[in-house]
Amino acid sequence: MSVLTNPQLWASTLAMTVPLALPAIGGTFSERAGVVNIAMEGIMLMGAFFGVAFSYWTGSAWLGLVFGVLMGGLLAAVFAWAAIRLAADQVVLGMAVNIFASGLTAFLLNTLFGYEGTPPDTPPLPFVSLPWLGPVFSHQSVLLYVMFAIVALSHWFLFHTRIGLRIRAVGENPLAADTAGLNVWRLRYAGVIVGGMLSALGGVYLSIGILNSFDVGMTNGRGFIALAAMIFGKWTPVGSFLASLLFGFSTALGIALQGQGVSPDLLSMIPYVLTILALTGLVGRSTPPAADGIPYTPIR
Amino acid sequence: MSSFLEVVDVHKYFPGVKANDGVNLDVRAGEVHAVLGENGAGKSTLMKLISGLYQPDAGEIRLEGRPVRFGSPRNAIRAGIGMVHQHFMLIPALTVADNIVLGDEPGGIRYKRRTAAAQVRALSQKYRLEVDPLARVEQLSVGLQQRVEILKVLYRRARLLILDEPTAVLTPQEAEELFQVLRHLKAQGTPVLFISHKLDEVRAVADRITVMRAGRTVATVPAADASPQELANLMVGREVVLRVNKPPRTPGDVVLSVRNLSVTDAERRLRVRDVSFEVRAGEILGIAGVDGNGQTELADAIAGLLPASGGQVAFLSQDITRLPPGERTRRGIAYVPQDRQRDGLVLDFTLVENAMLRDVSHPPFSRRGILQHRPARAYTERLLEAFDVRPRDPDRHAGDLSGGNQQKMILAREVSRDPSLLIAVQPTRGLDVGAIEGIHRQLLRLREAGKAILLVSLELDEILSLSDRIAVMHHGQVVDIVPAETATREQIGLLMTGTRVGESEVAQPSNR
Amino acid sequence: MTPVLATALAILIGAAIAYILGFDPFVAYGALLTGAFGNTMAISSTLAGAVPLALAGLGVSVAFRAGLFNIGAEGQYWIGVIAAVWFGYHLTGWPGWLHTLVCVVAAAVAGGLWGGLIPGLAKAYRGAHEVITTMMMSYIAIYFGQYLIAAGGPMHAPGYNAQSYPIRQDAWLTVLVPPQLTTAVFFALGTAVAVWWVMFHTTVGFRLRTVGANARAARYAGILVPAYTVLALGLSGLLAGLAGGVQVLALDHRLMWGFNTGYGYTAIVVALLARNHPFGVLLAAVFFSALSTGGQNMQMVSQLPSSLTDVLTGLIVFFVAAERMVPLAIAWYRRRRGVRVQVAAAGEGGREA
Amino acid sequence: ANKAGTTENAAGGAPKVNFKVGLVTDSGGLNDHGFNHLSDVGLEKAKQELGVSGSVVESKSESDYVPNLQRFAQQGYNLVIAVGYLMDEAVKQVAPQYPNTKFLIIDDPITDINNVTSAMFKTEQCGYLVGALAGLMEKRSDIQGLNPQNVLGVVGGQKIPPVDSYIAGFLQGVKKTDPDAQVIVKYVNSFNDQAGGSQVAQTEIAGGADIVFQVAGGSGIGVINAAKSAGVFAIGVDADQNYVAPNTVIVSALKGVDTATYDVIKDTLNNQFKPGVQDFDLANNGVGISKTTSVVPADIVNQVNDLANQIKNGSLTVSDQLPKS
Ligand SMILES: Nc1ncnc2c1ncn2[C@@H]1O[C@H](COP(=O)(O)OP(=O)(O)OP(=O)(O)O)[C@@H](O)[C@H]1O
Ligand SMILES: Nc1ncnc2c1ncn2[C@@H]1O[C@H](COP(=O)(O)OP(=O)(O)OP(=O)(O)O)[C@@H](O)[C@H]1O
Ligand SMILES: [Mg+2]
Ligand SMILES: [Mg+2]
Repeated sequence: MSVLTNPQLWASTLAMTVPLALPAIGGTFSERAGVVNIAMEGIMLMGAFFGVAFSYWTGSAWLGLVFGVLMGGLLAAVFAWAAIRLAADQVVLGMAVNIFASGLTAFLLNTLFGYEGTPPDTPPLPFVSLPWLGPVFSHQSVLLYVMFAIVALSHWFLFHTRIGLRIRAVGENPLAADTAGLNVWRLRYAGVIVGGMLSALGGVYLSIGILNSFDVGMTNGRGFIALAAMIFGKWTPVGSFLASLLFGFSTALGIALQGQGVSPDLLSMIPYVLTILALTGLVGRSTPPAADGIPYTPIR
Repeated sequence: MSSFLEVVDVHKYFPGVKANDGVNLDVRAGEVHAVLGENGAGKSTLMKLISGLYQPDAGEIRLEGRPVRFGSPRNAIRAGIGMVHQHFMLIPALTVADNIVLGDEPGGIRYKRRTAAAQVRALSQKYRLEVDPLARVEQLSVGLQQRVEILKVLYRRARLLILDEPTAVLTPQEAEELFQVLRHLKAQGTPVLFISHKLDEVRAVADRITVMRAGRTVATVPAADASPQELANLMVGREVVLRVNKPPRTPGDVVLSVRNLSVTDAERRLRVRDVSFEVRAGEILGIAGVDGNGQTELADAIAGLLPASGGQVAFLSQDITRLPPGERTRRGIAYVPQDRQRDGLVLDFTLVENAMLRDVSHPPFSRRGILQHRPARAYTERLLEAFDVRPRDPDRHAGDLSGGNQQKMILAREVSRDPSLLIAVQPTRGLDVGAIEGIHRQLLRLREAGKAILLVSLELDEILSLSDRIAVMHHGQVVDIVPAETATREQIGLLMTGTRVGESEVAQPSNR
Repeated sequence: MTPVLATALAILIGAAIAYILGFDPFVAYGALLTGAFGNTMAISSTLAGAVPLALAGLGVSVAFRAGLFNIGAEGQYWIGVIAAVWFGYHLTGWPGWLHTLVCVVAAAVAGGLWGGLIPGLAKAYRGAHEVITTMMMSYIAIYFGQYLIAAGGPMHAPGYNAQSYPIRQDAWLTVLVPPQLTTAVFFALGTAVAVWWVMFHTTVGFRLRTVGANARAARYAGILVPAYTVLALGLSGLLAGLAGGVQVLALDHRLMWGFNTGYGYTAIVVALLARNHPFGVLLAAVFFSALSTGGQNMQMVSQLPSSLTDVLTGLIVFFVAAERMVPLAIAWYRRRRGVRVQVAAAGEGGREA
Repeated sequence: ANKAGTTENAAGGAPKVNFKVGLVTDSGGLNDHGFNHLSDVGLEKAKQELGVSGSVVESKSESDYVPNLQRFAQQGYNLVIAVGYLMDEAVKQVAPQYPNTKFLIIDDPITDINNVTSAMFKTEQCGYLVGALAGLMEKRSDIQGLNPQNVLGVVGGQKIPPVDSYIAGFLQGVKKTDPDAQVIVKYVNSFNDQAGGSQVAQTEIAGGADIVFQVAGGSGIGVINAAKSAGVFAIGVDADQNYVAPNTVIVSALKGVDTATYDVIKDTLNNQFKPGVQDFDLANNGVGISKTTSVVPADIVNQVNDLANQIKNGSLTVSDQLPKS
């Protein structure tokens, strides 16, 4: 099929994978530490908005990235505080964060920049061209390569470092981890906040990675798709990435197949149908970390 | 000998419970010190106070004469206190080595997995606590998990070792191995503090014994001077009957017949191989065996929770091999599962709801699919009364009950269903002598009433004193079935290791 | 934290934001309140908006009770709308009440099959996580609806707009209090009572709750867990589908582009905030609807962007979840005061130290 | 501090008159980069220049339309503007109850209520003009930045009539000036997915498109962005979008929702409210095209102006229907 040999299909696939894989890995960090995180959508919006805002205010996209990620981390920290310290229901909190962030970013956009949107002269992050890798890599955001590094690093971090082992331990059995001398709360904070920063980076990618503007609700549900990718990927960074890749691919495929008489609405279903088929056909059961979503409040 | 650890008038309160209400304890360097007490006496709470998981509300803990205050287990570990908890503190999804080194892993940023495995292997060889460092803990039997817990403490070179009911899940042989380790540690000057309900082993291993009752320490006595009867009375505060008497009975018709049954578990490992036996009305068939030799899977398969991969199960002369668990229940099979918190009860439900768990579609719980709250409540109240479940409040959540009372609740529910067959797996695990006495009496009453009982237990004494016949399992197979009145501990213990004594010996039990 | 206190705290923060940006918070909040409850029209609108939230929220709560997270109520709602509209304009010559009934039942059944049969079976027999499947099915439903009404689509009505034929008027729900409170409100009330009764007074409800509370114990209790998984997701989807059907019979009477208005997502928050209790769901639905209707009045009167109500909503939900803030704050205050008292005592007597 | 608010009184504006205008957006809100936003622009202009007072409310869901319209009417607003066909039923329900209030609905033909006027836009006409312009550009070989392939791109938001009428016009325009050109038409299937818009545009650009026409609301900002970073040209929609990327957006197809709103406010203020459907087209400057950038040669501009005149005088008609595929 000529569609499949078109390099643009694969370039699009990669470009669409980044804003799913980053929050999916972010969610993985949080849930591996035992905190259910459905707030990726909201945290992405924070990252996206403040990425643009600071890029515009400071004139540097890199500073925009830093502040976008920090603001996402800040929101994640507040979420973490309520989830960990106050043992609040994590699903409710996640929804609260999503509503709050979508409201706040829209509100700030309108009051700070007006209804026209963010200024068009906002500097974006650079694109990187690696033509020797083929046309697929001829025009991709620098964050694509950052994402590749993050996939590898996250895998290494979670499964090959001492902190990674400890984070997984508190997500599986916090009481046992506590009796083994670990600081359960601190590890959980770390997981949630690092995860939040990765989600925010996904938002930054959307706003100043491939574009240079913010729009209300511009994440367009990607935080929730990332949630699905995380589960699909069985709570591992590499799995999350592969699931995101499948999703990115089928989205790109849907775009590529348009214009040949089939309704674009029907073609838009491809990613969702494929995901269900893959899930029921090949992947099957995925089991979350045993203590995922269960607050740990030591009696002392 | 100087005191290594002193506990002075310590108090710890939970909402509505004085778990420790004036506890004094003194553990000397190089001694094995046992703590005895009924369920709920406050033993585990005391140990958690010492190991930093809890902090005392009043009182003082001194280590080598200096007062200490541990804000978290981390501090206690640093001070050299190692604890093996009654409920295992293991992470099933991680490997043995991961579990053991957790919190003190070899490596810098990177976790040196291979070094960890090597260290664990060396350690397990040194103490002869064989276990595969690379196995996942969830795949291990309870006995092996116990070893991992002990290795965890040894790995940290604890200066004081605390074991909360370590032998509850061990065979006599395994227990003896553990005692060897304890003696070894003692010889090196490491004091050991350990909790048990088993009077014999306490007397055999401990130097001194402290008895707790209702949150207080009532006495500390040298082990050599204490008789079992004396200790039991101290614990319970009244006279206890230690021996059950089992009137002889002629068994009736075959109730359960198992033919060539094979069972694979959820991970598709063959756990029961070609097992055949019968249980008759009015008979208790005891199943003895080292933990993890297929007993639980056998019980689950008869109850319908695991599918049979081969063979046949017949109940009251009807083939039930393919029936779903609900249907078996309906036909009269009662089941006390091993894991009461995970399988037997819904901890978030009230006692009424737990009472109706197995029979919700029948009166008195429901009529035509509609729940009958008032009759159900009345029924539950009677149940709590009859089986002395405390607190006697049907609206309490099952999770609020102590382990012993949870077990009583399950037994109450299962027994009052008036089943033809009761399968009971470790019905007295972790219970105190008083509670054990009650449950044994219930089992014998059922036997008296002509029910068939399949009793799976790791306690040889329990098997020996209650059973009419004893089937011994090893590696998924029934090695032998022997009549109880002639069986001895040694004989059963040997069979449990898979060693079959010469046919003749087993065949001529009447010589004894 | 009690919802009242949470709301108060959120409102305080919202007032601060408004004030900083140069708006008068009193005017704004006054408008919010009168917009939601100030007159018959406001109350009528608030209650009308609460109906779909309540029905879909009940659906989400049923799944939660069985330990399942139905994140796809939005799509089930959408499918309910489609089914109701299809029967709504295809059937002719039926008595009005029967026509309505057919549409409602069709919506419920369609939602149930969409949310229950496919994700339920996938979960029960393939172990596919319901969060993924319900969400994917939700997107598919939304695109399917768009396809149906797009130019050339099977339900597209001729004309300039992307919309379906309208439901025949005889099947519309009757308006009780103008402008738009219809008999739909009885569906919400009746369904809440029915859900409450089924969950707490029938064996089926008991089994559903058992599966949710402890699936292993449920198996031990003889419950066919896979069957009840399908049942729970089916009921959940059924109620979300019902929400769509009832809403379209009450309000728009046709399928239009832009119909997916997020009820299914708000329903999740409604269910969570109500702690999955049916009557709590009713209250929470009214609360969220009031915030939304009132928020628009607030924008009208004070020109504060209505996105501020989303900020407020997020804060309220957050504070409700973070109920332990209050005891924690009290304990912290006591400790601080305690320390100060001790220090004072030490200063006076000098002996305590 | 309040850029977005619409309450500010124009410092140097017209004297205040006692005339209140209420604007109800559909669920797309004021950030839609489309008709809701433009309507607000028109209202703002009326406030500045005519001295009317105005208030905006953004609807969240379909159950909000009726109460929002009704509130304005109840509070004695003189004119209530409903943006979008989604409010069709709501206007039909509310308007008859408030005969003293005038209503304007955008993009939806309501005929027989005498206090309702409908503004309909012949966007196929401006679509035609930018299509013709693109075709003419594409045929030329002397324009910097165009590739030799004869391919154009269109990115739609969703496949709905207000989008497709633009696209229909565009296709006819291209056919007129560059019959051999291949036009790739794809949809983002969302109006607020900039990243998606950017990907769809990139796919078309990779397929050879060097002028991309976006009809995709917020997603269209992503389209323009993609064109900009690929170094090709884009055509804006609804408003003059040159400001988004001055060197990329060579022209925009204008839908005069802002002028229509302003005009209806002005007419109503002057007691010249006309009920029924008002068509806004090239002839009455209801639709049009923006000033082109210097990339577009003057002769092309002239040819396009000729075509515009033909449409205005009726000698050329443009269909709002896509060709059957
Ligand atoms: N975390 C807790 N919260 C509330 N009550 C508790 C808690 N832990 C223990 N208790 C109560 O404190 C009392 C002492 O419990 P503890 O676990 O110390 O008993 P134990 O002597 O170890 O009993 P067992 O032999 O059954 O293990 C019991 O009444 C128990 O119900
Ligand atoms: N164990 C079970 N698992 C799943 N569904 C069940 C189970 N038992 C019954 N049901 C379903 O619940 C419905 C009502 O249950 P009910 O218990 O009243 O029927 P029943 O099981 O046939 O009655 P009985 O237990 O008296 O034989 C039945 O129609 C059946 O479909
Ligand atoms: Mg204990
Ligand atoms: Mg039944």
